[in-house]
Amino acid sequence: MNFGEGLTPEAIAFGLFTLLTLGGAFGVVTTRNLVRGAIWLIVSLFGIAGFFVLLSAPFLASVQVLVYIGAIGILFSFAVMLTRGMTNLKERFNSQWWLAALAAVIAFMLLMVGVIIPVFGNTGAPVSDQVQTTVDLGVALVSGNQYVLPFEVASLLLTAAMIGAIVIAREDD
Amino acid sequence: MEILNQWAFIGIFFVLAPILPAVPIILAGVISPKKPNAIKQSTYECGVETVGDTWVQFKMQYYLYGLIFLIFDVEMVFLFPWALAYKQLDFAAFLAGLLFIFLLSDALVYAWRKKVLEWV
Amino acid sequence: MQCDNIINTLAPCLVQSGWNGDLANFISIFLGVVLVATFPLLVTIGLIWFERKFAARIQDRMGPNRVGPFGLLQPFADVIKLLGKENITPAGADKVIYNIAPPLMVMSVLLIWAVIPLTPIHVGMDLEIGALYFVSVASFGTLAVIFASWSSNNKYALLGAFRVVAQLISYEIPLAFALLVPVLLAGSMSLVDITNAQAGMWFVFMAPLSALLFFVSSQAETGRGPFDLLEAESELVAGFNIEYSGMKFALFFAGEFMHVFTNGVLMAVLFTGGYIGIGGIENSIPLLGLVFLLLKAFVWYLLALLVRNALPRVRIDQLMNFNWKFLVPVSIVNLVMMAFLFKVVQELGLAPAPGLENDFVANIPQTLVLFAGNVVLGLLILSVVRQNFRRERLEESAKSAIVPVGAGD
Amino acid sequence: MGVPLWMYLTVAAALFSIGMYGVLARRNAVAVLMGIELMLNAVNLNLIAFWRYQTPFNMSGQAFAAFVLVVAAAEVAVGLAIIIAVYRNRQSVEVEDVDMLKG
Repeated sequence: MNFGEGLTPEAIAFGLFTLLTLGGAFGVVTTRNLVRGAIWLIVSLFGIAGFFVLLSAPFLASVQVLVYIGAIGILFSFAVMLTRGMTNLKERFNSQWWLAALAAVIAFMLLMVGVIIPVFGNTGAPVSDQVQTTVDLGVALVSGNQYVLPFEVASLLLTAAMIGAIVIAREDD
Repeated sequence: MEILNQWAFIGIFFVLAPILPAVPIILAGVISPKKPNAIKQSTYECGVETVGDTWVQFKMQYYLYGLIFLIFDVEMVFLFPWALAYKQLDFAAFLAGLLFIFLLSDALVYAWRKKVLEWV
Repeated sequence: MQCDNIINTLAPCLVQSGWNGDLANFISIFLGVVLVATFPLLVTIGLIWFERKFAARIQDRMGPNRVGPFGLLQPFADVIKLLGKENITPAGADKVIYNIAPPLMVMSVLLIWAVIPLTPIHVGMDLEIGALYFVSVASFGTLAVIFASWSSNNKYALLGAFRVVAQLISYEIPLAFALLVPVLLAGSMSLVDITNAQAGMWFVFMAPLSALLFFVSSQAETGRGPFDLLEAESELVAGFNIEYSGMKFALFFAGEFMHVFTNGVLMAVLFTGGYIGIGGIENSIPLLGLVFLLLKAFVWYLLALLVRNALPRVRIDQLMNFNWKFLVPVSIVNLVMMAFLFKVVQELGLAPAPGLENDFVANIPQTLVLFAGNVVLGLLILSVVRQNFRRERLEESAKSAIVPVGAGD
Repeated sequence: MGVPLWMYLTVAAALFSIGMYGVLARRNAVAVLMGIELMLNAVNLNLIAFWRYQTPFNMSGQAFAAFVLVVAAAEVAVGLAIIIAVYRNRQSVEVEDVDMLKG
């Protein structure tokens, strides 16, 4: 599909997702109301899921929605509701906020110079349109010579995180 | 390009899906009477005035359930590809999956033992 | 090029008659979306009537019987009434989020229909990740609950929402574990592939426990009885949607009604062969596939209604215990057992030979082994449960022997 | 593909910087955690973009993104638990107020 000069549906979708992602991110860091902050976070992460679709990784896009919107977003909402006084923050930023802004700008510059300038203007298509599917991911995850160890370690990490969080958050003892 | 055509459908669906149910709301907004007053708009509380903040503090219990859910949800990230490829894998894949599930069940057993799953 | 099948061939037809190719493509996709999205909405209107009638019969009432023959026009009358009702937005509500929540609730169910194979040739979109997709979009429903309760600035709403969200997220785990079994058996997450993999034998015979687990947890996901704490009127004055009125309130309910039927459709697709009918007749007359699908879905839907109307509501602690101490462990064990047996079947050569997957007879040995495994596991679970209950009863009676009547609560 | 690689990288870089600003400048600990989430997602976006454009025929990109997801989830779970525990003791979630370890 091509509606006009250079304005492919992909470009339109890209623009839309950029708006969602960066707009949401902006909302997260500036809002006074943290429940709204959680909602902005969800918007932003939904945009990322859109990018994953554009990058032919639908599995990750789906997982992004499942984990970030379905679980992490809800956990954030719970945490905000568990701790009072987060809906109208009087002071959003600490005293060094301008330093932080400077650091963020510098980080962006460095990233531009270090990573993006080398590929800037390089409109080359991906090396191949042959993309690995989710089945290949499954095979890779349990093959002895690929990711079986990280696969198990991920499980261990999740277990550790859960036990740790339970120990920290439990009310008694 | 093929995948984009596929997802164009989903994309349009995502745009249209909230619009369809929004139509009756907007219609109702046009048709229905609008006579707001303070009593009508007050927070519903069985006839008494609301006391204090809406932000009563909630039990930690809810957070803990959310926490366990999050961990199991992330587990799905790995179990779905595993189940997907399972048909073409050998017996070692079963053992890998078994170990993965076993390690996570540990966490559930721990939560059970520590009475986190007890509703108080 | 014949211009008979609207969804599949509209674009080429438009191009033939001189349209811009991309615009034609867009319009054909758009019309497809409209068709697929309005279909469940229309079905829901009929279902609302049916459910009210059904519930009334069970409770020895007449149900709607005034508007139209058998009260058939009642839902339409309701819609007209709801349109004329005043929308009251409580003071102190977060207006934007307050208004987003009801459509979001409906959307979370509507989106599921995008991947459901309706007939052998009609499917909204055959996504590679269909099964995961519908679990993902269902999480918008949870989000809608949080939005609704938080934005309406009401303690009851917030309290109700916390319970509902705890319920919804808890039951998503056995749901996902049960869902893994058809994915594992079919070797694909696409709902079309899962349906076609059942041409020889429905998965419900290979994995009855998974079907049961999926059914129970999806019943809880809709917030229907016996898990209807979502609208426990007597305790929570209707829960998270307490501040909603008129059309917005109705949308929450429309979403719920639609969700129940959608779950029936999912059960049909995942476990009872979707559009697959008798003797491959649906391949020659595709629309019959839709009839088969809806019939199967309707049977599951009826079962859900029966469960809803026949069983009393459980308490919240029972609800959570039932999930975390019964459904989740059982679903995990079930998945491991199915994976093990499936591999054993493969290694022993009991699986149907390549090319014979769609043959009924070739599927019998595999099905027998898997079914036997399910039966053994089921009996095992039952005996464990019975032992536990016996122990609890003994403890209870020991306790009540000491405490005089009326002393504790 | 109509959108070149550098566009994705720019978006990711911008997201990373915004997240970093949130982490450094916000007073509220939950907001800081949200900033960290944004940064992790920027990393994931980068991973997938590079995977798609440079090495789409092996699985490293997607597998690593999945592992990043695990780390993000673990971090949120523990992080929020710590915040809630601190809130219970100090009735505050301002990062600067949490100085129990200071002498």
